[in-house]
Amino acid sequence: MSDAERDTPATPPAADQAPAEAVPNGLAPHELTPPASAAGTAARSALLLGTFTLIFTALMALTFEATREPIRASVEARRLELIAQVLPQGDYDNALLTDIVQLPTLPALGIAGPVTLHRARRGADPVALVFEAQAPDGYSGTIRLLIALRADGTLGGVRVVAHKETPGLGDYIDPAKDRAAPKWIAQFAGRDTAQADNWTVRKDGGDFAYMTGATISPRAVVRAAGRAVAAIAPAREALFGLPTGASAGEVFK
Amino acid sequence: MITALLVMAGLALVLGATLGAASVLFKTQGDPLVDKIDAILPQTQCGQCGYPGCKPYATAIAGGDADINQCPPGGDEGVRKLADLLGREYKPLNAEHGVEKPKSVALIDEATCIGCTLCIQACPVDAIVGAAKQMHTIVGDLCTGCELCVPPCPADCIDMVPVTETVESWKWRYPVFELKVQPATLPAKEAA
Amino acid sequence: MNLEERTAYGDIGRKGLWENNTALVQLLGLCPLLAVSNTLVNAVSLALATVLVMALASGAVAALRTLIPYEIRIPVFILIIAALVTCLDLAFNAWLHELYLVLGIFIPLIVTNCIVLARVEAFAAKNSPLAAAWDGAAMGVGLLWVLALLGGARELIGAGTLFSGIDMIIPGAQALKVLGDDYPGLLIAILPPGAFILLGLLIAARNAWVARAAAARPAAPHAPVDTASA
Amino acid sequence: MLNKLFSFNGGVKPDPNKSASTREPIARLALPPQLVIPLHQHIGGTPRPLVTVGSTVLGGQRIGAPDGNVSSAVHAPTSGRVVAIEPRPMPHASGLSSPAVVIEPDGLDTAIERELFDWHAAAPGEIRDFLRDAGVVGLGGAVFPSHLKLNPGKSGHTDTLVINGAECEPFITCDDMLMRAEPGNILRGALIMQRMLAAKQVLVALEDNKPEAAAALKSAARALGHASLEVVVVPTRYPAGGAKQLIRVLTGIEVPHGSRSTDFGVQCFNVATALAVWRALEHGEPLTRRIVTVTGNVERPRNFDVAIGTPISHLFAAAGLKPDTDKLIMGGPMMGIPLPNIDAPVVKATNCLLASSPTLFAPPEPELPCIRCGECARACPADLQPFELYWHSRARNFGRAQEYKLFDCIECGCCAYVCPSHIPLVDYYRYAKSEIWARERDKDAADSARERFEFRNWRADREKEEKAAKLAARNAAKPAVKPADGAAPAADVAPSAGEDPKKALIEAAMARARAQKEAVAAKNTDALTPAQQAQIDAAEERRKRASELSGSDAPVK
Amino acid sequence: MYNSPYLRQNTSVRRVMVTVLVAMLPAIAMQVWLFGIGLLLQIAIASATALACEAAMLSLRRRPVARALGDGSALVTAWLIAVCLPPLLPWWMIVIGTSFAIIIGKHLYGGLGQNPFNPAMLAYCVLIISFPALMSQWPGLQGSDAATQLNWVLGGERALDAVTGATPLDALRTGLLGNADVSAVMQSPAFGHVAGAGWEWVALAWGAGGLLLLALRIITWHIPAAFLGAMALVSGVAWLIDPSHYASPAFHLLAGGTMLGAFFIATDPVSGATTPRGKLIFAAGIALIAWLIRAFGAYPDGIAFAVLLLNICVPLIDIKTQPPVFGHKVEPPDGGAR
Repeated sequence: MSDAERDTPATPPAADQAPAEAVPNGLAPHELTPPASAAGTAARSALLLGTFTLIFTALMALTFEATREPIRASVEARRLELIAQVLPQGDYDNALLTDIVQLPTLPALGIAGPVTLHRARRGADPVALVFEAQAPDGYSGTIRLLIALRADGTLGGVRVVAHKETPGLGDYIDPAKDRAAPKWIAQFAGRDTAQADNWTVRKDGGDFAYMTGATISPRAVVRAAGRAVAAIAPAREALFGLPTGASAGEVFK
Repeated sequence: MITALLVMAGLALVLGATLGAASVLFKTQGDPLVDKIDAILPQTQCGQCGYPGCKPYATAIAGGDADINQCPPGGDEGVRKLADLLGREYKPLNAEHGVEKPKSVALIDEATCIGCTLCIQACPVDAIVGAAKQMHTIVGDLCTGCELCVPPCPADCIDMVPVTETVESWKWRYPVFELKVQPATLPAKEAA
Repeated sequence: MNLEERTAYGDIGRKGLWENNTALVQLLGLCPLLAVSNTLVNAVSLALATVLVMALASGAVAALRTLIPYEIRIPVFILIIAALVTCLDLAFNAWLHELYLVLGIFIPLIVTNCIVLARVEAFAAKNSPLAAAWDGAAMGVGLLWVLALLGGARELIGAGTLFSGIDMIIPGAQALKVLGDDYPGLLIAILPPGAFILLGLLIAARNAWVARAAAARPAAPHAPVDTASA
Repeated sequence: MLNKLFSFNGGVKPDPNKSASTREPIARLALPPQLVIPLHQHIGGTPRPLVTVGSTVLGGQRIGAPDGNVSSAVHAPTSGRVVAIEPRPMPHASGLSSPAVVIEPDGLDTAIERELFDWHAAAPGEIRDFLRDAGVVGLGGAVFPSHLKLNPGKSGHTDTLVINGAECEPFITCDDMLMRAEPGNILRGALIMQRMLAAKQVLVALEDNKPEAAAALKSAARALGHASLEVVVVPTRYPAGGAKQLIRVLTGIEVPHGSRSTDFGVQCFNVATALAVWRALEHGEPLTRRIVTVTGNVERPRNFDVAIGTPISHLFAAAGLKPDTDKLIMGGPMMGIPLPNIDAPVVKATNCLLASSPTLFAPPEPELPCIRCGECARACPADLQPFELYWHSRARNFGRAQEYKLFDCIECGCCAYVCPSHIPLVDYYRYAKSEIWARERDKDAADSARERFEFRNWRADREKEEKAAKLAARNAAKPAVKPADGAAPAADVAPSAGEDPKKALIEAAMARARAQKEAVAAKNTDALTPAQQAQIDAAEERRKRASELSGSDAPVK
Repeated sequence: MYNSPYLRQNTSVRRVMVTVLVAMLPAIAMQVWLFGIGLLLQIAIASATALACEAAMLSLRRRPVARALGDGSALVTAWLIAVCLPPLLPWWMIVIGTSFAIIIGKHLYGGLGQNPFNPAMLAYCVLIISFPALMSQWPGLQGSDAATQLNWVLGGERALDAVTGATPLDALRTGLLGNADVSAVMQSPAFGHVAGAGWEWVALAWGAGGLLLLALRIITWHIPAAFLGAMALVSGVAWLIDPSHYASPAFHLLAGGTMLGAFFIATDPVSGATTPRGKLIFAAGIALIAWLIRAFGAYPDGIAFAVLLLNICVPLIDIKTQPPVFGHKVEPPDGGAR
């Protein structure tokens, strides 16, 4: 009870205010304007609040300007770092983040709406395609994946970007939560994608490992990755050929 | 950036004007707190708190002029109730104002009373009857035990007699609880 | 600074760190406290941000207190706090981006942390800028040590490590595997229920401590220093 | 005819233990050397003593007059001498004393001349007064003055009169034996009551574990041949004899706490009360004796016909108290009260005296925490949640206890009887109830003190105002004098007097007071101007008058 | 000094608790017969831990240790914890769960009679949240010999793949997520007749123990009836709407912890509702939430979470369902004091 009361800032913590209904001690006393008229007080309040607002909004605006560039750099660095987990940064030398193609809505990717596909090149040679896909059938909801497909048809790697799997049970698909060594997700790296459509876990007759008692999450990841790769792999040469920023709708017709 | 500044300043002007006007238009009046405090005080009207009666003391507490631990007849329980009501920290009774005593009533030794009426004037609750040159009697049921009648008596004929238990006022005791439990007085609670 | 002032400052510090501790006594601002205390690094980072905001906001309000009319004090306080938090949020985003992503919404939420506004309203509005800044810092540090304890305990029990995620602040630094690689981890400690259970235990421990201390010296009521008028 | 019985929730079935005291018929107990007759034996005002120490009394003589209508008279059971009127220990759980008339019987047992009363011809109000003066109160244990209950109320009639012979507590058999001994007179008393209440039917109810009493009553009822009179046998279940539970069983009506059953068209009396009414009205006999069961840990358990005021030790001597007795109880084992003093007298409420030994009633096992199993709620005949009452009573959270209807608890003891944690639940309710009553007394006292204090302040203000007004009037009467005074001290207030007439008056009064003082102080100074002297004289004159007027200012020496 | 009533019924908390333990025996026997003796070892570990923790906490709190230990409540908690865990857990998990239940779940709230949450369910939730993988490994019906089971519980060897199987609820959930429909999942031989081979018999044994408790008046009919009724109703409605995605009421009644929950868990008087109407609401609420968790939640069975959720609501339920007091049956139950 008393805690709830204390939570309201209007009645501040008990110990150090002497009278409960503290009249403004140090605050500008309104006795200065003895018979306060509503209009007068309103005008004075409005002006003062306006002044304070201007000062502090200016402070915020200046900070915003000052941090704009560093923030942009940070966001970019973060994105590259994430991609580096499926495609080492040394493998390519182009501006990966700007070398993009818009994929149309593909059922195989599991994402409603267009998807941005990044293209990595070393000099003029195509190196890999990097794109996102989603597994809709995780144990508790969809699992977002980042996939790198190399130009030679092998898989660069798969990384779980976001998931809601049961902590301690199915969440080993996320390398940050996986206590095993090597990480479970590492078994995607370097795989040949020719049979990607049929990828599945060992329990279902495939050759992907899983942990006892938690089959659903790895099965979902493996199947989703396989489906996505199988859809993109045949079109990879065409995708590399498209101009930057183009829509890849024609390729998948 | 200029837009942001203008929007914020505009908002501030409107809000400031509203708040300023509201502070004048919706000023609250009256203080029901005094009555709530007065209801907790024991109404002995003894003045031990330093105020001429319970109501003035209640007003002083509400106004922040008096502390909550100045009422010996209200005792420890009274201080706790006041602390609860006001959300203040409990503190033990201030010994300067006296100590908690068992409830007693004044009794006039009728043989010695000279009928001076001084005690009648001192009694804050009209619990003494009598007239000039007549023997006075204290109505026991009305006496609050404030002791204000004792000092003025020139004949020293008023005694304070502790109230004894009768069959009617007898109370059943708190049952002996077998497992050691001391409810209600955890120091941690007071510190909070 | 004379002796009297010094005791007053000491009193402010003691209140903030122990007697009126935000997290253990006043139970204010528990939402971020419970949400981000899953690792030591997260907990300390958010707490440091809060300390900074509290000290600056209290100091700023105290410095401006004679200019602020009573009836618009709350919007002005909020404005000051919000401006400070916004700047801090932008700074985190720019220079501690990983941590910014982890702490997420909880940095902006410092604005609505009741403890900040509570101290500004209860203390800073009535005291000198120095005292107010000290009070804000003390209250913040009170929150900091509890958060650090809570975060450390949750991380240790839940994962057997300390300082995981330190690389977000000091690149290349490693987490300590205190309980070794084989420790299975009591996952509940890291999950939300663990925050409630451990905070409850901390509060209980403090109450037990206070009760014992009070029992040890029964008749020594220290004269309370009225910090409000210090 | 009553063809349907209802039921109440809860209740328990403890071992009745009634056979021991029903083997022998009721015995009339010889008079003790001293009778202690408490003046206050019933609910209501304490009677005033009508006798003085040293006076002689006759059997049936009134020794205590009822104090107001909610009270009842007290009588001497036999002839003798009043040796003391003083506080004596009472048969009460507190063991405290209360005023009593102590009579030494002279052994002659001379009765006072009975005033015979033609109740057939009397108005109901007269009958009620007669019963009040005959000291007839409820003998089932509540000792509520019976004349108050024999009033049909505003409606002028009652549906059902219940005569309660469902003596449900274990061990107690006084009503059982009385019903076996005097069934006819009980029923005659019931018919008188029926007439007074204008009741449509009379139900004499008793439990099915008293077949002899039931048979006796039934045959007596047949003999009387009243169609509206019926003997009803109800199932044995404690507390079926509680008035509210019995009314519920017979009529299906639930009388809530704080309401009178008359408002629901039902009135309930104990069988012994019915007999007492008949004796009072038919023979002019006041209530000076009653049947008391003496049982438990005694050699010869039985029922005694005892003069009220007989020391309890006398009864136990007659029944042969066993040496391992550890405790004496007045009443039954479920609701009885402990008797701290064996010399306390039998009063009108004493239905049973129970000697307890550790083997008969084992001391309770240590109290364990409540596990909220709900057994108590299932056993509660008042449909309460006893564990909640306990919870709040134990925490001294009396407001919440009252919200859970603490005062609907009849303290029947069913909850404590079934509690697997052995919690003395009823003790907590008794504690909470008496605390709440004490607080209410304190609060009423505080409220009245506040009122009187405020009235006194108001009166003081008024007196002050009146005095000021009087003085002002006097000032106004001699306006010319003041300026003429010249150097008189009153002159220095004149400049400020203009702005506020009231203020001016008060200040003038104060100034005069000052003047008086100075005048007194200056009394022996020499070299006064004539004007000053005149002023002083005037002041002295006023002072004298004032002190004569008020009287209260009289200097005390 | 003590006052009336001087007569006392021959009853005690200990007697109540021992009766509950006895009523658990049929189901324990059934589980041991079906899954091996691992459970007995678990009961022993849980009992020892519970008694040790109880004794330690009592002496820390300066209460009479022997008397409170003798009431048997710690043993009931220990046994309930042991029977709802998979029977091959490593010993330290049982120790963690049991000590959490006794120390934090019971004594930190004030000991017997004061705990707002069911201690056994607290232990279960702590364990399933902390160790979801281990908590979902149930031994297969074929069982294994005693020495192997001992080794699993006491030793570190945990190559369980060969012998463990999912519970029927788990299997159903996995199957449904794999886009199979209910009847296809049920075709699997492990499913027995209704709710999993063996599981049905365990559930029926719990039901038998529950009937014993009812017969001995340790519990009232309200909670089991409302629990099972609500479970049947809600699962039945869903099943009628879409039998390919929702299992039948018979399955839900006999699978997982339904019977155990209805007769032994939800009927815990300390943490449950106490008024008759309150008991109905309380138990129906548990059943509803448990079914929701089974059908849509992240864990295969939801009895434990549902019980804890409804435990929180008990004070509210009790206050709002106060039965009318004698003579006050026409008024609202909280219509003013006196």
